[in-house]
Amino acid sequence: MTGLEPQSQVTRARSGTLVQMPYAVSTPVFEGPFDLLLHLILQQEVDIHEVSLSRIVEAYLVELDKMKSLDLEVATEFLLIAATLIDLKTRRLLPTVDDGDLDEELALWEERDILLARLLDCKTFKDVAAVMQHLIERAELSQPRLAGPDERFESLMPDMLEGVTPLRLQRAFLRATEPKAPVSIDLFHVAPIRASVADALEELLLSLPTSGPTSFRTIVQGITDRIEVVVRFLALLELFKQGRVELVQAERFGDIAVVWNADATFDDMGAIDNYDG
Amino acid sequence: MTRVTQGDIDPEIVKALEAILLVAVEPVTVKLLAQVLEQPTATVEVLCNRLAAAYDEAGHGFALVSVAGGFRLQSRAEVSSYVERFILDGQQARISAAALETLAIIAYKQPISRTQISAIRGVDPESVLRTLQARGYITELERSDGPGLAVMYGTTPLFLERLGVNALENLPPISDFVPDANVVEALEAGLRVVPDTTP
Amino acid sequence: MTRVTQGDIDPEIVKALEAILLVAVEPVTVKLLAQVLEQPTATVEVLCNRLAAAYDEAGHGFALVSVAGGFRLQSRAEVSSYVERFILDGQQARISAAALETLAIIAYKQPISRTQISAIRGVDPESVLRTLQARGYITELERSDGPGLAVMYGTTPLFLERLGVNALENLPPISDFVPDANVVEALEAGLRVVPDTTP
Repeated sequence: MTGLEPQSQVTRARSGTLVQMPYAVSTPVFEGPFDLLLHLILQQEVDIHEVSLSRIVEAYLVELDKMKSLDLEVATEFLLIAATLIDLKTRRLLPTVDDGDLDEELALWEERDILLARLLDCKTFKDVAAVMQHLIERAELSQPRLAGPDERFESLMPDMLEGVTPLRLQRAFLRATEPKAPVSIDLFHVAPIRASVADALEELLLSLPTSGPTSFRTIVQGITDRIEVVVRFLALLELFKQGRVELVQAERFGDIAVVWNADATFDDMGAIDNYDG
Repeated sequence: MTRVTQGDIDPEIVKALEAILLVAVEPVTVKLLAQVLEQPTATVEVLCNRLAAAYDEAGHGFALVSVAGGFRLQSRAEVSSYVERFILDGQQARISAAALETLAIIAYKQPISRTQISAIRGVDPESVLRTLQARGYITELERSDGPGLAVMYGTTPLFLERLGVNALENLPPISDFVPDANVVEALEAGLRVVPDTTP
Repeated sequence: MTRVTQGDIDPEIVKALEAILLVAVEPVTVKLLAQVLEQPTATVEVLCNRLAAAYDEAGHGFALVSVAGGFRLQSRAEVSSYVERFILDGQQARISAAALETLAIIAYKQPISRTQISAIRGVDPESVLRTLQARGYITELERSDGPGLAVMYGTTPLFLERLGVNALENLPPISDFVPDANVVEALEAGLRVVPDTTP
């Protein structure tokens, strides 16, 4: 890539949305995973008893799509929260299972408490922000006196331009008008993302029964969109929960072995078909 | 102005105070006023408050208010429709919800690092921080001592000015905003591990 | 304010007038005031003169004067020594990088509005404009007819004088600009398809 090509692209980008909305960097309805989860719970659109995880996922994907950019941080946070939710959900749906592993149980409780604390934090600052907005609106009704001293006092003004040469002024202008390299520039070539857990489930249900033992990395090989990876992970968790696959992760951050459970009955397949992604 | 200068204060001082406030382009601290007027700060503080009250009482179209740690003259809110018509160009670009929430976190938790903000919001605040810094609402404070020397952020006097608040202490206490019991309960119920067995 | 509003004039109009005069940075013509206040120019003229007399009589530190074809509030001459001291005590000697950039934009692109400057710099220039105007380096050019139209800024003869330049045409040209290496590099990095985070 030569030095000039990117510049022309940036210029085009600058003449578009970036310059017109310098402050509207990101104004989605939901600003991040906590925000969305908070909304879903408080609106009571989701009863955790029959939590439609896909609904949370799809809602989030829609927001991501609106943002027209995909933030690694956002996706990671989302994944962590989704995993915790699934864990909680599994635990709730299977109340009679003997909780053999106390450590695991405590870890889950801890996860859940952290999530709860973060949701409370999120709610607190959302409310503070609303009050601040109100304060700003009220303050804007009054305009300050900005005229400064009149020309009688001009001679008292120190010369701020001492040492400023015409060349320095020119450089300052060039600095001010040079195309800035926006952080999100690397996303302009990304096509709108279409990804759903339901599609991923369908794909896995077609491939896994015949593929033999495989691994998560193999499944997502060649996939570059992070969200495509996320939905496959969530689909695998769903299959795991339904007993369709065995998942084994030998170490933290290690690959996850995926083994199709051929013993599952056809009734379960029906349930998966109805998965309302 | 006699009502303002009751007692032993030279009317000339009140005149000078009014003249200074008129030429100032940002809130003037009582300390600077005291220095220029060669009066004790306590006296100046009293004078400013009396002057503000006198303007209110006389029904002037301007007011003297204490904001961002100083005193400034500003137009009165009740005639804002006329002032707005006069200075349409002065409209502030609206601040986004994301920026406002980040600003709230910084206001109450300063000094705070980008990572700490990110932990609270679940979103990397980088672009929002840049916007807030560009608008002069936040500033980089000294770097923390720890490893990595994280940049710490805090709010500026301009932030207080925009909010019409005199000092950070005058912001409503954060305890007022802790979600009340039924919200906590709703969240807790949503995340309950053990199935709800109560009827 | 009752003395000013004798007759059939709404006291609200006097309040609005005072508010507008307070926020105005340049002398305001009676014509513009009349338009904003939706009053006959003759009425506004009378009001301004009455207001000026009332300020004189009350012994305020500010005065309403007719200057350069308009009315403006200014500090009263008899307390000038205090105003001078205030200006000298509050001065800041060196120009900031942000102020210099804004000044450069105005110098090369004048007449230019605040919104246009903001679009170029990505930053609201309000406080910088305050400073530059207070120092006499920039000025509001004549507003086009009617209220609510954008104020356009331009540089002053003082600016040219301080820069040691005869005329704006003698500023170094900016047409043959080629971005320097680090800019190109930053842009190129931003457009790289594979992010640097890959191991």
